[in-house]
Formats: sequence, structure tokens, C-alpha cells
Amino acid sequence: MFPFSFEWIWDMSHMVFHGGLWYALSIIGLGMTYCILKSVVDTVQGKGGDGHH
Amino acid sequence: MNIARRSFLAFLIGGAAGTALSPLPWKLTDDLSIWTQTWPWTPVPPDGEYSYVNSVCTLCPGGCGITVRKVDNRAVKIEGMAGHPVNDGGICILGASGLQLLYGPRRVKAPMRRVGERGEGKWETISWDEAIAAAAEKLEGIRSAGNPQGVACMVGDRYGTVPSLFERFMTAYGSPNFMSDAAIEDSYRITLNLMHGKNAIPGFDAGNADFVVSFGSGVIEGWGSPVRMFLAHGKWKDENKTLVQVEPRLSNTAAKADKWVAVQPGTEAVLALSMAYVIIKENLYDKSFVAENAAAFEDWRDDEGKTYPGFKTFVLNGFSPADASKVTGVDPSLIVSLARSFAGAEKPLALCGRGKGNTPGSLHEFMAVHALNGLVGAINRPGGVWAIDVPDYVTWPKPGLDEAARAGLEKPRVDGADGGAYPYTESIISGFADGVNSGSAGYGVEALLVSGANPLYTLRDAQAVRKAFDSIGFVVSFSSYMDETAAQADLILPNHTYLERRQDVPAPFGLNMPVIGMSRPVVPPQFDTRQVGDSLMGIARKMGGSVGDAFGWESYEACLKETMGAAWETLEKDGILVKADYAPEGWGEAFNTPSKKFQFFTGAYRHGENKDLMSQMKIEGEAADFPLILIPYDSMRLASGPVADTPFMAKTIEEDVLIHDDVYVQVNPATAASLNLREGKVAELTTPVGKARVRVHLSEGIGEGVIALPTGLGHWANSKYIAGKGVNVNRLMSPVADPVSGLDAAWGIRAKLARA
Amino acid sequence: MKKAQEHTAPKKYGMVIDLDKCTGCGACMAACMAENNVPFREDETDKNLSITWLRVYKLTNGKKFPNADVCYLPRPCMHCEGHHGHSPCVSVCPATATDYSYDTGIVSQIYTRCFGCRYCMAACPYHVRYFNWWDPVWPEGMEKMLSPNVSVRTRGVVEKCSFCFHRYQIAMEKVRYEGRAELAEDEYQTACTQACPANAITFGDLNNHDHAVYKLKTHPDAFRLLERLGTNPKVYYISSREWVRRQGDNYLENEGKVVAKAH
Amino acid sequence: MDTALIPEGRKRCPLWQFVLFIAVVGAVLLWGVYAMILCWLKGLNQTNMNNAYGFALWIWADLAVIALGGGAFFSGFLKYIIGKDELKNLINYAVIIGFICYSSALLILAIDIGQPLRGWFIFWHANVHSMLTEVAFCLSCYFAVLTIEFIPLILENRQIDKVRFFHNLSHNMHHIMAVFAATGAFLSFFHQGSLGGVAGVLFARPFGFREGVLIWPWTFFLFTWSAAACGPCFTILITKITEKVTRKKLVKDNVIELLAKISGWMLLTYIVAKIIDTWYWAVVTAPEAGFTMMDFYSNNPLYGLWILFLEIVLGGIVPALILITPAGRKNKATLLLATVLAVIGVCVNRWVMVLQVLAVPVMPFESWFMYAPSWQEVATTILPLAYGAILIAIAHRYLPIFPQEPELNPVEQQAG
Repeated sequence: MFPFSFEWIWDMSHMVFHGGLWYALSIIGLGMTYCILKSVVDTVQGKGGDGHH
Repeated sequence: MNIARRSFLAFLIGGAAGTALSPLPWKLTDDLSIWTQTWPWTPVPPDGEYSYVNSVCTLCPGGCGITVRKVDNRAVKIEGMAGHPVNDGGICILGASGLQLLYGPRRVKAPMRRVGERGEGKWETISWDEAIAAAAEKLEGIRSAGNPQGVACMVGDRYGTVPSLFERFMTAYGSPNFMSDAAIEDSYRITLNLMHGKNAIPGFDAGNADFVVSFGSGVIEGWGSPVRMFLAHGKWKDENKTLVQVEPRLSNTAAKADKWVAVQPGTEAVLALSMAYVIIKENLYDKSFVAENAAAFEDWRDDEGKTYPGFKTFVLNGFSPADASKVTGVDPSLIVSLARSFAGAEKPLALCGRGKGNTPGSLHEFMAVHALNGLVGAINRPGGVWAIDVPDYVTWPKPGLDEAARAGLEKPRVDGADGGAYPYTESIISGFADGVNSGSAGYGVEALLVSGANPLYTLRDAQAVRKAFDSIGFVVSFSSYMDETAAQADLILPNHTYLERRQDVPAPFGLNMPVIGMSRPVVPPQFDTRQVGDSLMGIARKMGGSVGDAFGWESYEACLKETMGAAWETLEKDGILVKADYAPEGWGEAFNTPSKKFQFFTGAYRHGENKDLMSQMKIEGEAADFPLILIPYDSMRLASGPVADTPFMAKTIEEDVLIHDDVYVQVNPATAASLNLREGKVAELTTPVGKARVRVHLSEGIGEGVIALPTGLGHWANSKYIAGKGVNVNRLMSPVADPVSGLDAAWGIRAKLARA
Repeated sequence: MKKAQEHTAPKKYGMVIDLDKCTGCGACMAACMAENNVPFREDETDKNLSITWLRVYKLTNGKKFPNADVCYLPRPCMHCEGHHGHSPCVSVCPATATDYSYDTGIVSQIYTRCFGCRYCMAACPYHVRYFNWWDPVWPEGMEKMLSPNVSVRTRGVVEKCSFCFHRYQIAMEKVRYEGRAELAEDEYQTACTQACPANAITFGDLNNHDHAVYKLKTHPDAFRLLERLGTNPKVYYISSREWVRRQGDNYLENEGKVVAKAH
Repeated sequence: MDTALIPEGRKRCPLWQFVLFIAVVGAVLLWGVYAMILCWLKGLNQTNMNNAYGFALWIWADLAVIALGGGAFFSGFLKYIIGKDELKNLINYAVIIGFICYSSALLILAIDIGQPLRGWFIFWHANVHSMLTEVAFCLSCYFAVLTIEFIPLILENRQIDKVRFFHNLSHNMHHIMAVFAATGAFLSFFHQGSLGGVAGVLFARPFGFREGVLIWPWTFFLFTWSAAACGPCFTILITKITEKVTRKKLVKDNVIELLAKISGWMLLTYIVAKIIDTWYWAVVTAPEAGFTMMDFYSNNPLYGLWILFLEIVLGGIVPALILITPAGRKNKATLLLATVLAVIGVCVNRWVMVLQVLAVPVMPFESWFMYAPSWQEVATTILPLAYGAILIAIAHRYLPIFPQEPELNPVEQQAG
């Protein structure tokens, strides 16, 4: 899973496979980080809340 | 309200996030995975210094050399000893798993005295002094009450120092009732006695034979010295030699043979004689041997002028292939071609003794088969049968006898092996139970010593044997393991196992050279056990008097050393003493019969003119009540002697032999159909002496009307890995005394099978 | 699947088993169990639950009495090479717990790596892979016979025949210590080969012209199990009986006699 | 009592009915949990699996629930990528069903492996050549996506929504949901396929093995296709069952019919491909390995040609034809029949590709391996059903899952 575990080989199949994996993980991670951070900012700015929708 | 709840929520979320980001969960995950790799309840074998010890395996009469791998003081693996004259590096399944006996759960760990009912399994551990005193006191009591003959003794092997010590004990004590486990070796010994005039055991130069006809011998199922026979079999394959198997069932040997002759069970001798018919009729026999070195081939006349038919007349009057075919079920043309091939071979060899050879068998059959060897001159020559002198290195002076001993030894034997009926037989272990139960000897048996044997399991008609045991007041077992006999004993004086003791191992059965092996302590005794020789000497010395005097040695080891004399050093060093340049006696010197010639059996009996020479051995039961014939079969994967299967062996029992606790009986599909039985169905198997629950296995390897059960199952004592599985076929069979030898010659029993 | 790292020529260890000689005695099985600390249980009659790295199968010719015939077929791990080390089991293991060695041709199994998904068992048509359904338990005292050369497996992992790889390692240590370049044929033999009382098993380097297996594998009666599937196994069998050779693989009804294949 | 939690403008059954339902289903769940704990503590000897049957009921259940959970990714794909906006009325439920299916699949896997405590080795020591590695990676990632898709739904609960941060979070997540849905669809295409590859790559198992392109056997594509076809059928089926149980109409017919129509065409194209695949396998692939097709369907007590008929004709052609016909999908009864058949069809396909693969004897001297699951296996397989029922009940009661529900079931004033 990581380049430091000993099965890791820099060959095409590893790069494609793990490339796909880390790409998906990045989207999920970045997306969620964005949502949470934006919500914190929104909340601090006083948006949303009780009965405001 | 909201403030408190929010702080709580924040605390929870923050706590969870903090924990997740700390190294703790990762460390725990890692630790858990490491923990799963070495669960504390999974043993980690300690490493240490490696060493190898050579010794001899005594688990069967095969006498293989073994090399035991040790790590520090633990034996971790048994391998065949490379270069050993018997097995040259090979090993059998029992030998390979021998450490499971050494370290096994059913070891008797110290001397024990029964405290509950017999067989109840309640014991108290006692000291060796107490144990020896208890045995000595009891035996002394019987002796001083004037019934020394009422003590019997059963040993496993016949030769070597330990059996000889028991024999000596019995003699000094004053009992004629010394018995050893019987096997085909005993029948062969009598055969050689009658036909060669020698007190000899047979050696088979099997590896050098080129056309082998086996009359039911399990050449690759444990017959003879098993590994040696495997090697011979491999050599036949390499060199394109021929093996013909005459047997009613498709045994492994039959399957591996070049030709399987499916004969009617119990008619093997007839087939052998019919082959002789063809050989004689077609003049194919070894004329120089028969003319110069054989007697009673032609009709002969005794000193008083009475004429007897010779072998030729006997055979030609009744054993034509056409006649034999009716009895044996073998096609006449096959008999003819078989006889021609046999006689035409350069080094033909005929073998007999069924399966592993645990049952002595019919002496007629042995002599008929041996006559075939005689006809082609396969005697004392390469590829043939060699008569090897019985081991004679135990040359102790006779023990001094007191009055009580002399009187006791005069008494008749319980097993019936007395000069009158069976002059050639030393002991008939299969006749013991009957003798005890009928009281035919005229006195009661009060005590029994058992060493190296497991009669309650191995003897046929187990109910009768059990009855006899129940009537004997005092049973002493010297077994290393809690086997069936030990479990029914009153006192156990456990022997070291073969991997813990030093002991001579004479003459592997069937080896065509005189060899003595020496087993030695591979590991120190694991428990509070004692070499049986020392236990016996201890009892004798405790008894004192002439019995004690008969054992002047300081210890068993001293006795062994003295007995071996000059050979001791070699045996200590190599573990084996081989007479490398051994050659069999030439035909001129080989025979010690009155005629100094090979005697065809028509001339061999000195007492038996009135006996029906070729009557077939009848088995127990009537066809009307028991329409089927049950035959036992042997397998290398099932130890059927005194020692039971090890857990490793139990793992290898085939799926068509055992399922959970049920044994499969092999039945021809046609037979099964007629009984309305299908594959895997539970059925009740009944014989004149017992009944058992079995499952049906359809097999095309067995003929109609015949069914087969494996030997070696149905243990009830022993470890949970083998006990309670299947049926002991000896419980369903009944011994049949051979008319000449008195030994058990039953090759089967009549039976019936019905849906359960 | 790592490439050869050593400078010596890559070896391809394999076996030739002469079914004409095999007696079905089971000594190989017991020797294997003793060598490799194989556990045992009270009831071993269900062969689908019983761990026997080397299993001896019983083949029948299906004919009627007295023309019936049986033949025993010992089946260790075939150490399939597949195409370039693409053996059926190695490629499917998700955790790299089993590997094909290009140095020796041996398919290894790392017990501490295996997490018991059993995909390799599904992949293997020879059933050489065994799962530890139970904790291994030795009766008190019997753990003394366990060999330190082979680790004891825990519950929940897959195990299989390793061609006694620890023997190879021990032999190689000696070779390196003595500064030799190559391992002699008799220095590395599996426990089953050594034990076989019928001398039916021959073991060695299938690439090495001097080893007995090199010649034996080209015997006209030699065949391998399920060759058509492309597993490229390294265990060869020899049988003079055609019905036995025919049971070594699957054939359609109209397919002809079994003939020796090019190796 | 719990009215404060119930979404506004929606009618729910009395609390006691709800609690009773949870209690009854919860008892079944506990039975499953007990079996699961047995398997973890005592090991897999609690099952009837053996060395010939290393994959059994659980792996089938795993493959089946993943196929059925395919409704989530495919509806998401249709809504967010293709732009079928009507599906917004069903997508919430599809996500929840998907979430249940995938969490169940992961749970089953955690029971199924011999060493659950080192299950993570599949990531750490990943062998990229193994289909199972691909399955594990995509499955876990996709489960994360499903969780992300599920979270905003939870946040819409009346009480949670009052928390300003959660309200914002829900809003923001909705905002970029298309990105997650696209990622989810990408991941799903792969893991559905690699599940198909699990049996398809077993080149030494002639029943399962299929040829293909690059590293993927045809089963890779067939599995993705069949999951996309049958997953929505399962979503429709569960929606219909939910409507039946709650005695309310929750989704408008046009939404259902749209999904049914797409499913129908997917199923039809799939089944054509499946027939071609089966035919090629029967006349080319299997005979090359020395097998006739009938070798796989005879000489055993269970597997016969009927199973092929059930899978392809009854579970494929028939529902496909019903669903592509407007009359077929408009008729309540035939629609229901078609979805049930499609679900059965895909489940049979997964069964065959797992269990029959192992049942077939490969060495000529072997016979068929038959297997029946132990109660522990059955209990742990039923566990997800109970868990799913409970989760659906809770979600339906407290979350505004069906946007069209208030419109279809106007609440009378006095109940508000």
C-alpha cells in the first residue's frame, strides 16, 4: 500500500493500481475536508442554523 | 440546555478525533496482528543443538534401522537409516510416526496398581519397590500353594534376551505355560523343520527373484520385513520382474501385481498343488534338484517296507487344473500358464502367509507352496527361500530347578501345545483362552504375565479371551502403553519404549542373512519406567530361592553385555551386527531330514499318515445360517499388532475404510444388491462369535459372497485418536486350530449382513 | 513474484513419482506430517477437513470384479509454474502471503502473513491447500516432538506443502558456509522422498541435466496432473497403465489415446 | 413521544408498533450476532465449510448483496452523470439500501476471514494482481463514498438540522455530491467487475474460468453490467415493499417506471452478452480443458441444467422483456414479478459463480463436492437482513428520505 512496504515494486501494475486508489482516496479526503472546513467557516459567519432554510 | 449538550458532543467528537490521530490505534492494531501470529496457546518449538542417533525400530518384526533427529534432548523426527541392510533409508508409516508413541498420551508413566474394578480405569501410582514386591508376593504365594503351573506368560517376540529371560523365569518358577505371539514365522519354522529338517527361519531373497507368486502374502502390505519387501517390489518394477498375486480380494499387492489371480478364499493350497500338477505333468520341474536333493517325490517305502504315495502321485491324483478350477474358481488355462511361467522363470519364488502374516495359517498351505519352491529348486539359492538358523546367541546355562519347579514343569500346558497332538509347536497362544475356559489342563490359571503382547486385542474370539482373563485372578502387564491388555491388568510395571531402552533385536523376519540389531536409548526415559528385563529380574530376586538364583546378573544391561560377548562392541558402535559374507548352505548340506534331502510333504510327517493331507481349512459357521464369508484384510496404514495406530496414521486411514466411528465392510455390488444394501448404509454384521455395526462400501475388488473388514480398528483402550473407531475384526472371528501345528489357521469366518 | 536475485542458475525443483512403485503405504504422509509439524485431531475421517500436505489418492479403473484395479497417487503441492510463475494460487492471494520463487521454483506460504481468505484454495484444482479450521492442539507432552525448523501454524491460516523448503535453506547455509557454488542433488531432498520405502519418489532440479528427475520427466509414460489447464505443475507421474495416465487429465470422449507430451 | 424527531409533515406509525417491530427483528439480529461472535471466538470450524469448499454461503451472500446494492451507484450515475433528475426522488433510498448492502458485505468479510485481526494486511501487503485486492480497495473506498452520501441524509433529521454546523455541513455536502457520486460510480464499476473476476480468473477451475481482455475476464464486465441492471430492480423492489409495509405511496410511478425501463434495457443487453459468454464457454473454453458442458450439470444431486434455465431465462430474459415493455412495467403485478425475477437471476448467477465453481470436480478421480451451510452460517447471513430492516425502519421514521412523500400523503391538520 505504501512505497516503504517491501512488496512495493515500481512497475506498471502497481502504479496504475495504486494510482487509482490514491486518486480515489484523495477525492474522498479532499472533498470531505472541503465540506467540513467550509461548514465551520459558514457556521462562524452565522449562516444556517435554527429554522433557516 | 444546549450549551451542555454541545460541549458534550464536542468533547466526544474531539476525543474520537484525537484518539484516531494519536499513535494508539495503530499501535494496537499492529500489536493485535502480531498477537494473532503467535497465540500464547500455540506452541513454539524451542531451537537447540541438533544431533542424530542410530537405533533399531522394534514396532514390528521388521527390524529396520532408524536415525532419530534430536534437538537438545528432544527427539523430533524418526527417519530410516541410510545404508541399513534391511531398509536402506526407507521407513514405514508406523516407524515414521513412532515419536507419537514415545510422547503419546497413553504412556503408562509409573508403576500402577488397580484400585477400582478391572477395566474401570482407576489406578494408584506406586513405587517400583512396591510394584515388584506386590508381583513377587503374589507369585510366591501361588508357588508355595503348589500351583506354579497356574502362572502363564505371554510375550510378543520369540527370540532375543528379553523373551529368553521370561522363558527362563517361567522355567525356574516351574510353569510350562510360556507363550509367544504366533505369526506365519511359526508356520514357516515348522514347514522348514518338516521339509528341511532344520530348526530354521525362512529368509527370502526376494529382491533377486524374477517371477514371484504370492499366495495371499501382502508383499506391500506389511508381510515380512515391510520396508525390505517394498524395496524388493520397487526392484522388480525397475527390472521388469513379474509378481503374481493369488488372493480373493483386490489388495494393494494384487493391484500392484502384474497379474491378480482372484481365487476363492481358502483354496490357495489347491491352486499351488494344481500348479505343481502342471509342472510335473509337463516335466518342467528342476530335475537335478528333485532327483538328487529331494525325497518323497516318487512313491517311497519306509524301513518296514510299507509303500507311501510320493508327491508326484499325490498331485497327479486330484489336482488337475480342471479339478482345481472347480474349487478355486480360477480358469484352468490360467493355472496352466501360471505354472508354465513359474517353472520357466530363471529365479521363481513362491510365498505364502496371508496379509501381513499375523496369523500363522494352515500348515498344509505352507507346505504346498514350499513344495512349489522345491519343484523348481528355489531353495538356498539366489532369488529363492533360504533356511536361516534360528538366532542362537542366547546360550545361558539352564537354571537350577527346585522341587516345586520340577513338579510344575511336568504338568500339561494350558494352550495344548504338548508333544502328543502338536509335536512341532512350542506354544499356541490362540489355544490359551480355550484351555483356561475349559480347564483342560486340570489346574486353574491364577496369574498371567504379559510383555510385548496385547492378547485382549490381537487374539481371535475376543469374548472367549476376555472370559479367560476375567477368570485369572492376577494379571501383570509390562506394557509401555495403556493398551487393551494393560487396561484389564491388576498391576502394570511399565517398560521403557523402544526409544528409551537398550535391547537386542534379533533376525528381522524374512531377511536372508543372520542379523542382530541393537536398539538403544535415543532419549532418556520420559517417565518412571523400567526396562522390562530389570523388572523381571527384580521380581525373581525378590522371590529369592532358586528363582532368584536363576538371575545372577547385576542388571539387564549386564546380562545383555554378557550374552552378546564379543559382538557387544560392534553392536554398541554400529547398532547392527551383520554377517556380511553369509551364504546359504549348498543343497548337499542344507537338509537334515532322515534322508538328508528336501522332503516333499508326503514324506515329511513322521506322525501324520492318518491326517487328510490336503483337506481345506474349514472355517467356523454354516452356510445355511451365514451365507457370506468374511475375510480380514491388512493395510500398512492400520497397525494391527500389539501397538495401535498413531495419530498421524489415523489421519491417513482412507475414506473408504472409516467414516467417523464406523468401519466400512467391502461388499461386491451384486452381493449388496441381493441384500438390499446400498453404498454407505449402516448394516449389522453377524458371525458365529459376534456382531457389529458396520457401513457398506461397494467394491468391485471383492467377489460375490465374500466381504472384507480391515484389521487394526476397534481399539477400546488406547488414545482417543484411534480408540472407539471401527470394529476389531478379531472380535468377529474365531480361531481354527491347524490339524498339524495347532496354531490358528482361520482365514475367515462365515457371516451374514443385514440392514440395520 | 520476485525475480531471481542470486547469481547461481535458477533452479526448478520438482518431483517424479513412479506410480507403478507406489504402494499406497502412507509412509510419505507420516514423514511429511512429522517433518512439518502438521496437527491432528480426534476424527480425521472427513478428508475435506483433514490437513495432509501430501495426500495419497486412490484411483480406480471402474471395471468389474475381477478386472477391477486400483492405483495410488501421492499428491504433494504441484508448485505450479503456470506461465512465467503465474501459478493459479500465487496471483490470487490478496496479501502476498504466497509467492513463486524464480530461484527455486517453489511456491511458498507465509503463515504469519496469511489472513485466511481462502481464495488460494478456491484457485487450486489439486486441493493442496489446507485451512486451519481449528487451533492445533497437541496432547500434553507431544509438543516435544515439534521441529523448530517449521513454524507451527495458528488457527485461521492456510498451509500447504513447501517441498520442505526449510531443508533447502539449511542445505544452502551449509553450502555458503563451505564456500561452494552449488547444492548437490542429495543435499536437498524432501521428507517424503527420503522416507518412501518403495523409492517411488524422486526429487531434484528439473533444470539440471545431472539430476535424476531431469531424465525421468521425459519417460514415455510420464504425465502431469491437469496439464491442459495450463498450471504447468512441477510434479510428474509415471505409470505404465494407460487408465491411470488417462485419469491424470480430463478428456472429451472423442479424444484419442494418451500419448507422451513434449516437456 | 418521539414526534420531535419525526420529519415535519409526515405521518408515522405509533411508537409501540415501531418498537415492537424493532424488537422482533432485533431478536433475529441478536441470533445472528451470537453466531458471529461464535465464529470469531471459536473460529471458522463453526461453519460447514471445508478445504474443498473454502468459499461458501458467505461469499455468495457477499457477492449477492453487492450486486443488489448496485442500485446505489447506478442511480447515482444516472442522476449525477447522465442527468436523469427525476431520480432524485429515489436516490436517497437507493443510497441507504446501498449503504446497508455494502456495510453488510464488509461485515460478512470480517467474519469470513480466518484472521479478522489481520484483515488489514489486504491493504498493507496488497498484491495488485489479485482480484480480491481490487475488490477490497474499491469496496472500502466505495463504502466510504456511500457513508458520505448517507451523512447528509442523517443530518436532515429535524433535531440534528437545528445544529447550525450540521445544517451547513449537510448543505455543503449536497453541493459537491456529484463529485462523490462520480467517484463512487468509478469505484463501483471496478469492484463489481473485480468480483466477477474473482471466479473468472481461476484458470485452473474450468467452471469459473472465462477468457477476456487484458487482465480482465469477461465475467468482470458481466458482473458490472448485471449489477447495474439488477441493483435498481432491487431498489424498486425494496421501495415497493416499504410502500406495502408503511401503507403509503412514497415515490411517483413515473420515477419508478423510468428506473425500471433503464433496468430492463440493461438487463436485456446483459443477458444477450451472458448468453454469448455461456455459449462460447460451453463450446470453446471448457472443451479446451477437456470438459463438455454436461460435465458441469450432471452426476450430482443439485446442479442440473435447470439452474442455467433459472438464471438466464427466468431471471434474465423474462424480466428484461417485461421491463422494456411499457405495459409490463406499468402493471403493478408484472413490475413486481420482473424485479423479483431479476433479483433471483442475479443471485443465482452469484451462487453459481461461487459455489458451483467449487462443487465441480476437476481432477478426474474426484467426485462432486456438495455442501450445506451450518446454522451459524445461516444466522450470520440472515443478520444483514435484520440489520437492514432495522436501519431502514429507523431511517424511514426519522429521516425525510422520500421527497415526494408529503405531496403523495398530505397530512391532515389535526395530526400536525
